[in-house]
Amino acid sequence: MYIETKELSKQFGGLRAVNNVDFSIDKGKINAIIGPNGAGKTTFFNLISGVYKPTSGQVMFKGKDISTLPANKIAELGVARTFQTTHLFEKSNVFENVVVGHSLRTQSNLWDAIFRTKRLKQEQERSNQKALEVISFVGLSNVADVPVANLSQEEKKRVAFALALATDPEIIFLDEPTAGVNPDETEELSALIKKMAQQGITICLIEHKMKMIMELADKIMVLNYGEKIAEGTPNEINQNEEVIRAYLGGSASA
Amino acid sequence: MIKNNTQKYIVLGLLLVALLFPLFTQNNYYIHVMTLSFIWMIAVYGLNILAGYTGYLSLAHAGFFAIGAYALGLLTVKAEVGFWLALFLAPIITTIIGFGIGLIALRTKEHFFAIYTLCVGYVIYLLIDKWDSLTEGVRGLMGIPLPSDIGPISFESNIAQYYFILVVLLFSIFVIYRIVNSIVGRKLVAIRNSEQLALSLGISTKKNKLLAFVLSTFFAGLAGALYASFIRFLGPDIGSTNITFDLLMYLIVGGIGTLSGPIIGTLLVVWLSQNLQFLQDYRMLIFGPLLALLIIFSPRGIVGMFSSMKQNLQQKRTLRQKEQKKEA
Amino acid sequence: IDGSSTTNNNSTDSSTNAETKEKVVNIGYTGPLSGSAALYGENTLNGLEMAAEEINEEGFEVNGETYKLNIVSLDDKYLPNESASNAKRLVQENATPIIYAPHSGGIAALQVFNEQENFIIGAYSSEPAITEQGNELTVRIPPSYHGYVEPFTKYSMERFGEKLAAIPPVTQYGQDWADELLPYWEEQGGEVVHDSSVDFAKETDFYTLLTNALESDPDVIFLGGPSEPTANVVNQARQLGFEGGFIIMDQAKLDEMKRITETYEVLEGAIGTMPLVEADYPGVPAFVEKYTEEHGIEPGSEAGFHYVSLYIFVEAMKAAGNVEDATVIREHIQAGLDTLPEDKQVYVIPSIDENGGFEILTRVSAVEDGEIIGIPID
Amino acid sequence: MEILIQQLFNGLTIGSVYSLVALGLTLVYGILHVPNFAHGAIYMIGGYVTLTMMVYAGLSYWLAMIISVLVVGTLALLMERLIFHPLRNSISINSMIAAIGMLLFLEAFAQLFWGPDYREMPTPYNEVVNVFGLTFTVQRILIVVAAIVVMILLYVFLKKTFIGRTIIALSQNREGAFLVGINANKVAMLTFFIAGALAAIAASLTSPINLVFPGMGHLVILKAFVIIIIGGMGSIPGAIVGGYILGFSESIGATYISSDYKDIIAFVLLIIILSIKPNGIFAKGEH
Amino acid sequence: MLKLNKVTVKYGNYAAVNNINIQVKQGEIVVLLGANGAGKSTVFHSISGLKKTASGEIEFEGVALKGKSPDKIVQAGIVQCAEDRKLFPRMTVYDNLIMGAYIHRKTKSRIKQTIKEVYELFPILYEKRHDMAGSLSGGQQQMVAIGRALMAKPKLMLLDEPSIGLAPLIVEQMFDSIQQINQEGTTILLAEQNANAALNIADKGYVFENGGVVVEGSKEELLSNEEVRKAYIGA
Ligand SMILES: Nc1ncnc2c1ncn2[C@@H]1O[C@H](COP(=O)(O)OP(=O)(O)OP(=O)(O)O)[C@@H](O)[C@H]1O
Ligand SMILES: Nc1ncnc2c1ncn2[C@@H]1O[C@H](COP(=O)(O)OP(=O)(O)OP(=O)(O)O)[C@@H](O)[C@H]1O
Ligand SMILES: CC(C)C[C@H](N)C(=O)O
Ligand SMILES: [Mg+2]
Ligand SMILES: [Mg+2]
Repeated sequence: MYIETKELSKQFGGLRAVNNVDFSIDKGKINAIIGPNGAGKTTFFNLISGVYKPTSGQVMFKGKDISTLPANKIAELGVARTFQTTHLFEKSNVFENVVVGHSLRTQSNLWDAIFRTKRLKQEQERSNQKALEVISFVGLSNVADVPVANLSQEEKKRVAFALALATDPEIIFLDEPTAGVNPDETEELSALIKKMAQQGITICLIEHKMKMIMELADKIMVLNYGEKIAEGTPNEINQNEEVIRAYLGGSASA
Repeated sequence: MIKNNTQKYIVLGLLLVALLFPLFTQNNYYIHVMTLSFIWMIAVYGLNILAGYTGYLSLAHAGFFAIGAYALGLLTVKAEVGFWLALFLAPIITTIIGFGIGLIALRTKEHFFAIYTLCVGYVIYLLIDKWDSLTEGVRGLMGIPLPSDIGPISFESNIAQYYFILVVLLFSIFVIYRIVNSIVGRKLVAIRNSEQLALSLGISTKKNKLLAFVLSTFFAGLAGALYASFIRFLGPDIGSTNITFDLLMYLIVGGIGTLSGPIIGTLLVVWLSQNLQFLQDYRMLIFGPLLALLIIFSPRGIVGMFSSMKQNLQQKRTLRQKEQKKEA
Repeated sequence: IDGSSTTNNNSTDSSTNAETKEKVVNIGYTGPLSGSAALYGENTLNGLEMAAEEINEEGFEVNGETYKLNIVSLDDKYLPNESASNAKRLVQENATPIIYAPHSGGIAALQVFNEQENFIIGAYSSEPAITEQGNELTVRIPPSYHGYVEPFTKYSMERFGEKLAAIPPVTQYGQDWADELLPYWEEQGGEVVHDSSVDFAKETDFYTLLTNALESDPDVIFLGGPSEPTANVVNQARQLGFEGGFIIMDQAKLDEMKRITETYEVLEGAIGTMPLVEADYPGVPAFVEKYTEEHGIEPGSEAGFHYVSLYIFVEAMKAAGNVEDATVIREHIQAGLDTLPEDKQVYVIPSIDENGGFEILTRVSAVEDGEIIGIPID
Repeated sequence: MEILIQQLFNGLTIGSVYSLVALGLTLVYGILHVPNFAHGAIYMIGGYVTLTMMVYAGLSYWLAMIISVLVVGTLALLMERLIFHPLRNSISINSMIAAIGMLLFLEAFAQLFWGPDYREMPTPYNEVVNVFGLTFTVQRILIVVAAIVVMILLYVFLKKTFIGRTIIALSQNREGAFLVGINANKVAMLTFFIAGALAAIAASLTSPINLVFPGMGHLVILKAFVIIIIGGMGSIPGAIVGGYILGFSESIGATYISSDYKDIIAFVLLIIILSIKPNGIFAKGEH
Repeated sequence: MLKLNKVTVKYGNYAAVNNINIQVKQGEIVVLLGANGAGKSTVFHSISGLKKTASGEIEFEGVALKGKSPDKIVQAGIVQCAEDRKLFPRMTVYDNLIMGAYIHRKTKSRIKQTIKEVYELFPILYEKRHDMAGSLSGGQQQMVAIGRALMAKPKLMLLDEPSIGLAPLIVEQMFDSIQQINQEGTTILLAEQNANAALNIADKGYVFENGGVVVEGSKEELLSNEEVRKAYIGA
């Protein structure tokens, strides 16, 4: 098992936002999580990426319990994520944003900084290379020095991908990566996600765009009121009565 | 990337002027005020690392300044440690105390952090004030020695002190310049921009915030120690919140989070307030509104004013690029 | 750079007043003119300015030349580093041979360089360390408080009893006073039943403090600080039912306190320094009248001391035949004290001690039956 | 026992004043997002205006207080318009520096206009009352009662009226407030007016047992900061509860711990609270 | 009812909206389509007064909106549900909704009725009415934003991508209720990426590109336009 949650739960006051969820993510695949609004999808991501500590249950990564690790340590292990509301360093430009993404793979400390050691220079060079590389990977080379605040929604989504990629992740969690993006560009972003998967990066994403999920996902989990109500291939999910009732409604195939 | 170069030239230009300044004036008073300004600048740079680059506003800065000052004062006066050793130890002592405080203080965020440190600063001030068996309390600590001679170099004269402190300032700016323009500096800025995002990118916000905090206390302590050796008398007031506000004012007026802001802001405000002395009772009546106006009309500080001109240019480029993209 | 040579160079330019061909001696002042100590600062400066005005009516003659005084005052917000900057400026730009500084921090900061730059510090502070440093050019103006402890103790103990509650202000002055008074009180067979302090810069209400102090049922309360809040404490003590006496540290003045308490009845049994207005020094009546006319309020000792000290410095300049060289002026202070006209003696100061402190005859007074009466000192 | 009751009453008196000042501060905090350091100076001006109205215009205590409320409220409102409004889009530390500028200005103004000396404010309620071994003046009862009445009125206003809620809404999202049809600018001015009025009331109530002088604002303002943090920034009940917590802990602390370190209590209390609960005791979750 | 005449809006020097004309008639549903960054939100902001126009006129019911502050525009009957929601995070869901009815604060009974309608549309909001808006999930917050705009009972409602982050089932319901609100007399200007659903309920549409209108026409015209189908409907 690559990433696995065991009876994972999170309580907010009187509300069980995530309730006893067992789920496993397959390496190298595209996994998806769907479910009604407030089902607990984002909370589930937050538990895995270390933003929240579980109330009970565990998160295992490659057989190791990471439930209590802080977010930055989890990122260091190779687990990257994006946020539901696009979250970037608004005042910096694209390059400056992305170059920070690689800093977790650097060792330079204060000493290196003050004395401009060889290590620092090398690492800085490497970070810059990495940044340029992922910027070109997500297709933003031509706006590399534009402040993020001036970008469109879709470009910002791409920056968010680039930021996550710059951390050299093994797995990326994407929270509604195409929300507010038009169909045309949604397809381009889907292609980008596929491209990431082809590079060997495991993907786990939340989306409400069923058409895209059906095309992309190898495996889908459905949450409702914090509980897992279904799990399976797109086809299985598409036909699941409970899922249709709780989530998809009549437009399931749209 | 390009931005830093202009900043660098501003800094270098100003420092050149500072280097030559004594050659053009024999006025002891000018030299004195300039020397004192240099000391404030060092402290302001410390504040800038934390408030400007990391986004945490510490209102205990004068407290750490005072710790550095009293460390030097007490070491030389009461423990009779040699000046240079004391000057070396004072910032280190400040840093150690800063580390301890930072460890707890940094659990809080934003305004909570500001007020938390306000209280810490106040407690430091009260401790200096009340612990008179150690600090001499309100009576003040007298008889702090000048820097002792190094070989043929003596620090008796104003000019010698001026250059001595200028050199320390140069050293501080150099160190800060290097830190800010390195991976470490980038991490700090990332924390300022969004702590949550920084964390999700694997940046240990805890560690880096603490680093920034400790660095800021180091420079506060260093400045404090220099202050002690320059004024050679210490009273508890040096740790009061008013001093923190002064330092903050220098920083904001100059331009927070910029490399040349601390120099420009300090010079401007210090000389402004000196030159308003002739107004006597009306001084603060004028100075207060002037300060407010300065902030209103130049909300990003003097340095910010210049860089917004440049941003206009940048924006034009963005426009061009967008058009190019659409054509492609 | 040699500090004194600069001073001399400049003094020739700035001390000549081109229009009237009169010469001007600048007297420096650095003190708190804004912020929380502004009242104190203004009082001290008022005394100086009044003396200067009077002196300037005629001018004064040194070596056959007539001089006038010009007070150059700068605000230091009570901060030593500002005092130092101000003093540098005063010496540099105004060539002041004397700089007044009314707080120990500022004085200490000036002592770092006053000998080198050759100016006298007109030190208004009761802090003994100021004169113990061996600074040659420091003149301490106010008296030491040693003289009060004995008569205050004797009077209060005899009239009210042996239980003392001490609530001096947290200032150094207050603490020094307490350090002197409390052991003496106990030596005389008294008992200190409560010992704490009050911080006028931070306290919002004194009920809490007084409730605790009165819990131990004292006969006498020792307190002090600026007159008005001190009076407020007295008021509240009476409200809470205290009927004993008060020992009032010399910083507060009974007459000023009466402005707050409205009657002397509330202050019954209070012993303190003789209010300047009530004192029988020869210069007092004229000074009080004139000051009251100008400022609409009776003068306190700060104004009085500054007033008289400026006259003394002028006398010293005359005796020295020099208005520039601080060292020479300092050497002639005793001569100045000796020639000070009687009608200017707002305080009688016979001598200056070897450390540079004025030696003053202290006067004590108490409130009895709603009136101020002088208490003789043995 | 008796002393405990007396001290509780003393704590209640001080706590009432703290709460009133902290309330104004916490309201304005919502708009500036930094503590308004000029609030202490506004409080001080409140004291002076009441005093001037009584002593020079010969008005009665209550009439003087009403005028003070209007004058100081307007002063605060003007400050919003002229200083803080132009700064609403820049970083919040700027407002803090501007506030410090205003503080310097107002103190210098008071010193120049009214002189640096301590003034006494007469009160018609000076009788001393003794009940159940408790001693106080009528003025002190007045402080407590008036403070509580004002606080209840304010609470009802903020929570139960639309205008009141707009103040809260504005503090959380200025553009959002515009989008539901609130004139954010007017509400900001109103908020400053109320804050100024509260400060004027607090100053007018306490001055008779204290004194009026240019630095009087310092006494309460730092503690008011502590209170709004303890009570949760921008929280109305928090400011009230915090004010009383501090009032009581000071009077009780002075009695049973040490009166010399009484001023430190507030600060140490806060340091302890924040060390344990970094977001204040009244912190609420949100993302 | 609403007329935009040669409107240009700039961020600094960059014209995000350039010289556009739009007309919305009483009772219509009008859709704005366009790629990301085409300028739709900018148009909304300029109508609701949050962003000043650089040139051109905006007219509502024959009155020019120029220089009016956003609150005046709301009082005139235009309410915007913004893309980034602009909720009051530390107020409860209930209070957020109530604030939406700020301009009707004098008629308490009507407010009660409207809030009931909102709860019917989004039952989850009723469950969450005592929770802080900031603690809700992304989709739930979107519901509060729509609900808050509904509370104002506007003459003209500006909906900026209301379906963002909503589950498919809810999206369906939401479009139904937009239609229903429209039938009750509210004119609607809607920006959507979900072009198919949006056009289905619309009378008319405008397609934006690079800050300008490139295609405009009735629902039928747009649905049959090859380019539009390809780019926005993805069929
Ligand atoms: N910090 C919090 N405090 C209290 N309740 C919370 C908090 N975070 C989330 N919740 C609640 O937990 C539930 C799950 O929220 P979550 O954000 O995980 O939903 P989601 O599945 O991502 O929904 P959406 O599709 O709308 O984004 C919601 O009912 C929400 O109100
Ligand atoms: N605050 C801003 N400062 C500078 N440029 C901005 C700002 N807001 C938007 N822009 C730019 O203006 C253009 C139009 O943006 P707008 O948000 O109106 O587009 P949109 O059509 O609503 O896109 P989306 O579908 O992504 O919401 C974009 O290029 C964007 O980058
Ligand atoms: C009473 C005064 C002589 C004391 C003076 N305030 C000082 O600073 O010491
Ligand atoms: Mg979510
Ligand atoms: Mg948009």
